[in-house]
Amino acid sequence: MKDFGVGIRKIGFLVLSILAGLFLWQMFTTFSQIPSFIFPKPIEVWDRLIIVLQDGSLMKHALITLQEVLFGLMLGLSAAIITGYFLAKSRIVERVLSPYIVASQSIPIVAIAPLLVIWLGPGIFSKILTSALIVFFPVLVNTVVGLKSVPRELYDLMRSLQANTWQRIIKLEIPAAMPVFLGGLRIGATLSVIGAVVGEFVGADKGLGFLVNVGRGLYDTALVFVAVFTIVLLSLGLYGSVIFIENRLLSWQKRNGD
Amino acid sequence: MKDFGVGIRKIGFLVLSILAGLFLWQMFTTFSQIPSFIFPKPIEVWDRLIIVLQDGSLMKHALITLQEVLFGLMLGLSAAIITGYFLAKSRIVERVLSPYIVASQSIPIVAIAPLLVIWLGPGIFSKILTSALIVFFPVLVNTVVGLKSVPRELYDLMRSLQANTWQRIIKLEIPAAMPVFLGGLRIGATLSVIGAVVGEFVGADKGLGFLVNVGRGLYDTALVFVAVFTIVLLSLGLYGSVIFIENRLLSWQKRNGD
Amino acid sequence: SIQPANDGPTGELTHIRLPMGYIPNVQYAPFYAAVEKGFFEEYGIELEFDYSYETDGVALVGANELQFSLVSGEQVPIARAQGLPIVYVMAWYEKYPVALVSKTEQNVKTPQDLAGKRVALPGPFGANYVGLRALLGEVGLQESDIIMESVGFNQVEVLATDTTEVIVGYSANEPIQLKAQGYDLDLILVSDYLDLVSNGIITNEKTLAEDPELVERFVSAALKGIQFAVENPEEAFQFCFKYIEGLEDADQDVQFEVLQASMELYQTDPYGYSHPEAWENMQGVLLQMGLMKKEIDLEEAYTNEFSQ
Amino acid sequence: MNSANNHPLLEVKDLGVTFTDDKGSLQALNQISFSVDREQFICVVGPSGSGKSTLIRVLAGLLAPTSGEVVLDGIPINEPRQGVGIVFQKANLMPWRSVLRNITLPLEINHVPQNEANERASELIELVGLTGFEDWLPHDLSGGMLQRVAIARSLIQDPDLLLLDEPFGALDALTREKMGAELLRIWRVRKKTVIMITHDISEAVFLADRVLAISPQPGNLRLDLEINLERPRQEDDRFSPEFVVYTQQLRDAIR
Amino acid sequence: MNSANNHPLLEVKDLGVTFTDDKGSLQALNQISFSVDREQFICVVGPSGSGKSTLIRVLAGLLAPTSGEVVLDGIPINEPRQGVGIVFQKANLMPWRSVLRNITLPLEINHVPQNEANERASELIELVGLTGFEDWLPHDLSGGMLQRVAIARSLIQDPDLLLLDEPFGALDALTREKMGAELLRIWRVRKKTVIMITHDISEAVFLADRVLAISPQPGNLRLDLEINLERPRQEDDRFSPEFVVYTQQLRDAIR
Ligand SMILES: Nc1ncnc2c1ncn2[C@@H]1O[C@H](COP(=O)(O)OP(=O)(O)OP(=O)(O)O)[C@@H](O)[C@H]1O
Ligand SMILES: Nc1ncnc2c1ncn2[C@@H]1O[C@H](COP(=O)(O)OP(=O)(O)OP(=O)(O)O)[C@@H](O)[C@H]1O
Ligand SMILES: [Mg+2]
Ligand SMILES: [Mg+2]
Repeated sequence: MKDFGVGIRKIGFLVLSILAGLFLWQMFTTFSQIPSFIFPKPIEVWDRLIIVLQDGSLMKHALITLQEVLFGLMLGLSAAIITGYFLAKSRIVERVLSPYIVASQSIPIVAIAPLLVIWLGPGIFSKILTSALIVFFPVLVNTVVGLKSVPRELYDLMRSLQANTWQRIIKLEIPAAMPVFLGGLRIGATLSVIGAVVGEFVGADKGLGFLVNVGRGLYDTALVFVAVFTIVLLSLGLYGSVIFIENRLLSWQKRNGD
Repeated sequence: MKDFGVGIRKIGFLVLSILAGLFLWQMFTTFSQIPSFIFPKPIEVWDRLIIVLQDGSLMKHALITLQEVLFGLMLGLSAAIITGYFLAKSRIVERVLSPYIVASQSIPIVAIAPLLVIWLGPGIFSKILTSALIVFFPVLVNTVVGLKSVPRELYDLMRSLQANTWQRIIKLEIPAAMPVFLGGLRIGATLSVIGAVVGEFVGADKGLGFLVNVGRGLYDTALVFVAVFTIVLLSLGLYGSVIFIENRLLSWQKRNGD
Repeated sequence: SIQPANDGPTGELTHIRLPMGYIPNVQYAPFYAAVEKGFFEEYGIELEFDYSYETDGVALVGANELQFSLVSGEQVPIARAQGLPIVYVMAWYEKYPVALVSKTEQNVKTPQDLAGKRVALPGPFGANYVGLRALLGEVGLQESDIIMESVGFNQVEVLATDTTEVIVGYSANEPIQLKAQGYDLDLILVSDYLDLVSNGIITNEKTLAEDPELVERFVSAALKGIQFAVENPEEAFQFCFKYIEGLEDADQDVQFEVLQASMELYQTDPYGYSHPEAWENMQGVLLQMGLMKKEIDLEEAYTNEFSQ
Repeated sequence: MNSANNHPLLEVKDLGVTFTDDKGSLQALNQISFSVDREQFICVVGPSGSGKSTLIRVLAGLLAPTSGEVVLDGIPINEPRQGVGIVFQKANLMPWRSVLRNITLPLEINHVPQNEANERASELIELVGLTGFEDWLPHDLSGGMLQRVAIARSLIQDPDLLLLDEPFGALDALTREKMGAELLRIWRVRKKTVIMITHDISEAVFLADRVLAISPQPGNLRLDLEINLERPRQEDDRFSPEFVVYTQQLRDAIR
Repeated sequence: MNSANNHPLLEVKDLGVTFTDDKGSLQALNQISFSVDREQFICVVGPSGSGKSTLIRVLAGLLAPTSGEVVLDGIPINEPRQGVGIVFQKANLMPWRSVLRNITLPLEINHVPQNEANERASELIELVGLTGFEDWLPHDLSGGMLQRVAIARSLIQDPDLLLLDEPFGALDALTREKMGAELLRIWRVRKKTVIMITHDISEAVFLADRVLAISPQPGNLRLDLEINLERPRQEDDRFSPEFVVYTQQLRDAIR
């Protein structure tokens, strides 16, 4: 009962929060001088949404992007966790790899777009890669920070119990690093969407990023908004999933924080 | 003497790491089938670098971007720290604001580019904003996670000493949240550069992002590489500054971790 | 009609920010020349170039945030169909600039040869796509008869590395870059098969109604620049150096060729004039492609009032 | 707190604390009532988990009681008060501060100039036997040293009321005796009121004017025992018959 | 470790430990030598900061000595060994694990099926008096309860050698006596070897076959005192003259 009540309240806040946003938006479009092909009214976007929902095109593009995002997230996550582990453990690995990792973060995707297209083709892979690339860094950094925050005494405990590496990872490092790691995942999950969308901007003929491009090309700003909202929804969904995981895994910490 | 030795070794690693990179690059361009207007050789990039260094244009653009990045970083940081503080303290604020914050992260910049131009003009402000926007989220999340990791017992201590809010922040929360916060800053500093550059891609007539565009427009791939390397260097510089700060502020933790 | 002030600028100069739709490029030589030769100043205009995205220009002019923009022809009907009150007031290009480019060994000489080929373009939007579809439609092919690949603005690279077989690009740009790299190419020009409205200057209805004199001054200055460039290509090219970063260090022959190739597309007789049938064709193509849902009144979309 | 009047310094009336969470609730303290006069030295004993730390947290104003009331100097406590020094059961040091800076923290918060703070700290550092360790970080100290830092920190503001939660828990017998004697000296000279939790009944009897014995779950006040041994007390008093009787009484109370 | 032979179980030879960092170096232990026979109960006393915890860490194989050697069962120790149970000075619990899961951790690591593990744990939970708290998280426990969880954890693998670093530090007198008695019983019945640090000299004398006294900085072995009191010992033995003499000797040694 109690949990249920909390759930209702959470959803209440979300609805409130969305209604407030809609209200501000309506006010803004009503009173500002901005024409609706630059900033459409809620109702126009709603109408456009119904159309793309009915003809199934929104679903189609959203699923493509979702697919890119999920693969990108998985790829970026795995790479970040593995690299992060070795970075946290070895100074030498950290020193040699760091510059390249930072570099990989700051290379603008458009600058290497030709290479991506040549190597990965015009399909889904380049988008997965851009998504993975942007996920990688925050997760990596928080993996490292999280691992460094594991109390030394607990390492002693695990050593004294003759835990093997694997057990040390599973039973100590993962749970202890989890709060900070999940912070990284929150960031990464949100960024993964923008990564895939940016990949789609560079060149694609499907996906929500493409839909934004189409809308822009046709001066169909309502469509742009529909696509953007779907992108935001995707982000919120992923973010919500991470929060859900946090609530599950970090209940021991919650009690402390509240 | 000891510190000096460590410094030398660190630089040694960096140089080694860069040389290894250069070697791989040379090998790659020599043995792959990719024409050099797509992927130039190190020496071509070097020649191009000398030219833009001598005519001062690289410096000019780099300074513009640096300026955008610094302002963006400051703006994003301040916003993130302040918002993060309130999010960590108040459940209600967290629930109402979270969806908007996640949304703000996932809205593709190109989708709102015309609005940015209308509101901020075509100048430096829109780039500062894109930079700040991308810095905001990771710093925010790590601020919140960091603040939540402050031990409850130390809050009790500060309360019992009748510390006021400001003292609690300065003397407890800031130092205790620092390790995780600085992790966020590492991510944010790196992303700030890409944020400014992306802003420049969308529309600018100066800055390193613009220089990349110019290089691509002229199929002057060596120039693209020069610009990209400068971008990377900027990122590395910022990242290095954060590491420097970390080494200063977290020496108490280092001893623990090593 | 309005004459240039004889003794130079008298009053205040009108400041105009002109979105160019692309980064600084030699194809804009006429505009650079017009500024450098003082044509805009003669007409009381202080011109600032703005290299933001193309669609930004259309939207900003539509919103009356700006008065003028340089745009690609198909944008005008598309935007008007969405209710943007823009008007095309000056044709810069006569010929639609899009071409299909392939290496000679592919043996793509006519549009019919495209069937079954892999054709790369930035994506199913913009001038390249319109050009491709117009060409296919003209010779009775469907989009499904080719393998369309969306590669972003990387056509040169994918053709050079044989990642694709045919690319769609601007005749004054990609093919020239590729030739410069030593590739032998076949070109199919869209404009050889069909007249389509091409690049030009737009303004909005409000400006046209309230300040037609400004439009006339602006168009006159621009046209003077075009004319100057056509008559003095070398000199116009020289003006580019001031505006285009890195031009000194680029391959100048290639760049000059780019300029010459664009000039072949210019509307010269009369300057600034756009052909009504090109508008009809464009509207037909766009309707057929579904890029416009309803027909618009073309009379409102453009005017030849300012052509000379 | 310096107002000299004759009502007791601290009055605890029907104090009850219940912790509630999803698993149910636990009554940690039940109907505790006692009062403490100015300049008294009170020890609290009781088995582990009987609610001693909880009591200290309430007296410190860190935890609101579920029922009942605590009045300090005539004013009900609902937040931490000036003039109260606390030693927590865990040392509660800030890992990023050196021994010295941990000890001067309370002065820093009260804007005492650093020179003065350092001076006052160095006396206390000598008192707790940490001279030479001023610049060490908590990580590098032994368990007992950490506790001694915490004790020094609680004394630096010269508080009138000291709340000590097993301050000598991690100290060896000798240091413990020495610190106990020091505490007595400070208490006597500076006229402080002390409430100290200890798990050492003999220590409680040796130090206190009164010993409160708490029984576990829910924590009830089982015995409020006046210790009528003359002061200053000597080590040998531990073997006196009264001492043994007191000890035995307390043992029985918390059994 | 079950090989019955007559060399001592544990031999500590010229053990020295020095901590070095940028601020200089600190010699925590100096030339410590002693040996422990099978099934002996050894207590270690010494002032705070004398290096007792450091010694335990070396014996546990967690810290490499700077000089000298420690031989356990004929093999030099350089890493933690099977059959050794440790209680650290800090409870060292995992905050995300319940009392029960903290106690069963060692079994989990040794792949003991969960049923069996829970069974063995519930006996120990009763032993340490935490029945009913199985599902609680460390955050919600009192200081003494945490320590009792740590004690239960160290016993669950039925180790031959127990290394205890002030296991009863946070326990009240009664629980302390009860736990001490339990420990003695376990030691006797299960034939364990115990090395236990305590700051309570009387406790050391009461429990141990031998008490080692360490003096501080650098930690030297001052006294290696055999306690010849008959077993089983009674509470009253504490007041016997031998007891008082032993106590006095140890006091003097670490003064
Ligand atoms: N990691 C370390 N780095 C530097 N010095 C240390 C470290 N660990 C312990 N020391 C020092 O070694 C000495 C002995 O410490 P140890 O923890 O062994 O003392 P102890 O006898 O257990 O004291 P206590 O009874 O207070 O727990 C102390 O002076 C301590 O400061
Ligand atoms: N935050 C909390 N939430 C729930 N229960 C708590 C909390 N804090 C303490 N308790 C419970 O209250 C009871 C009393 O705890 P307290 O810490 O006051 O005991 P104590 O007398 O100080 O014991 P010890 O001598 O072991 O330190 C214990 O059963 C404990 O589990
Ligand atoms: Mg307690
Ligand atoms: Mg110790």
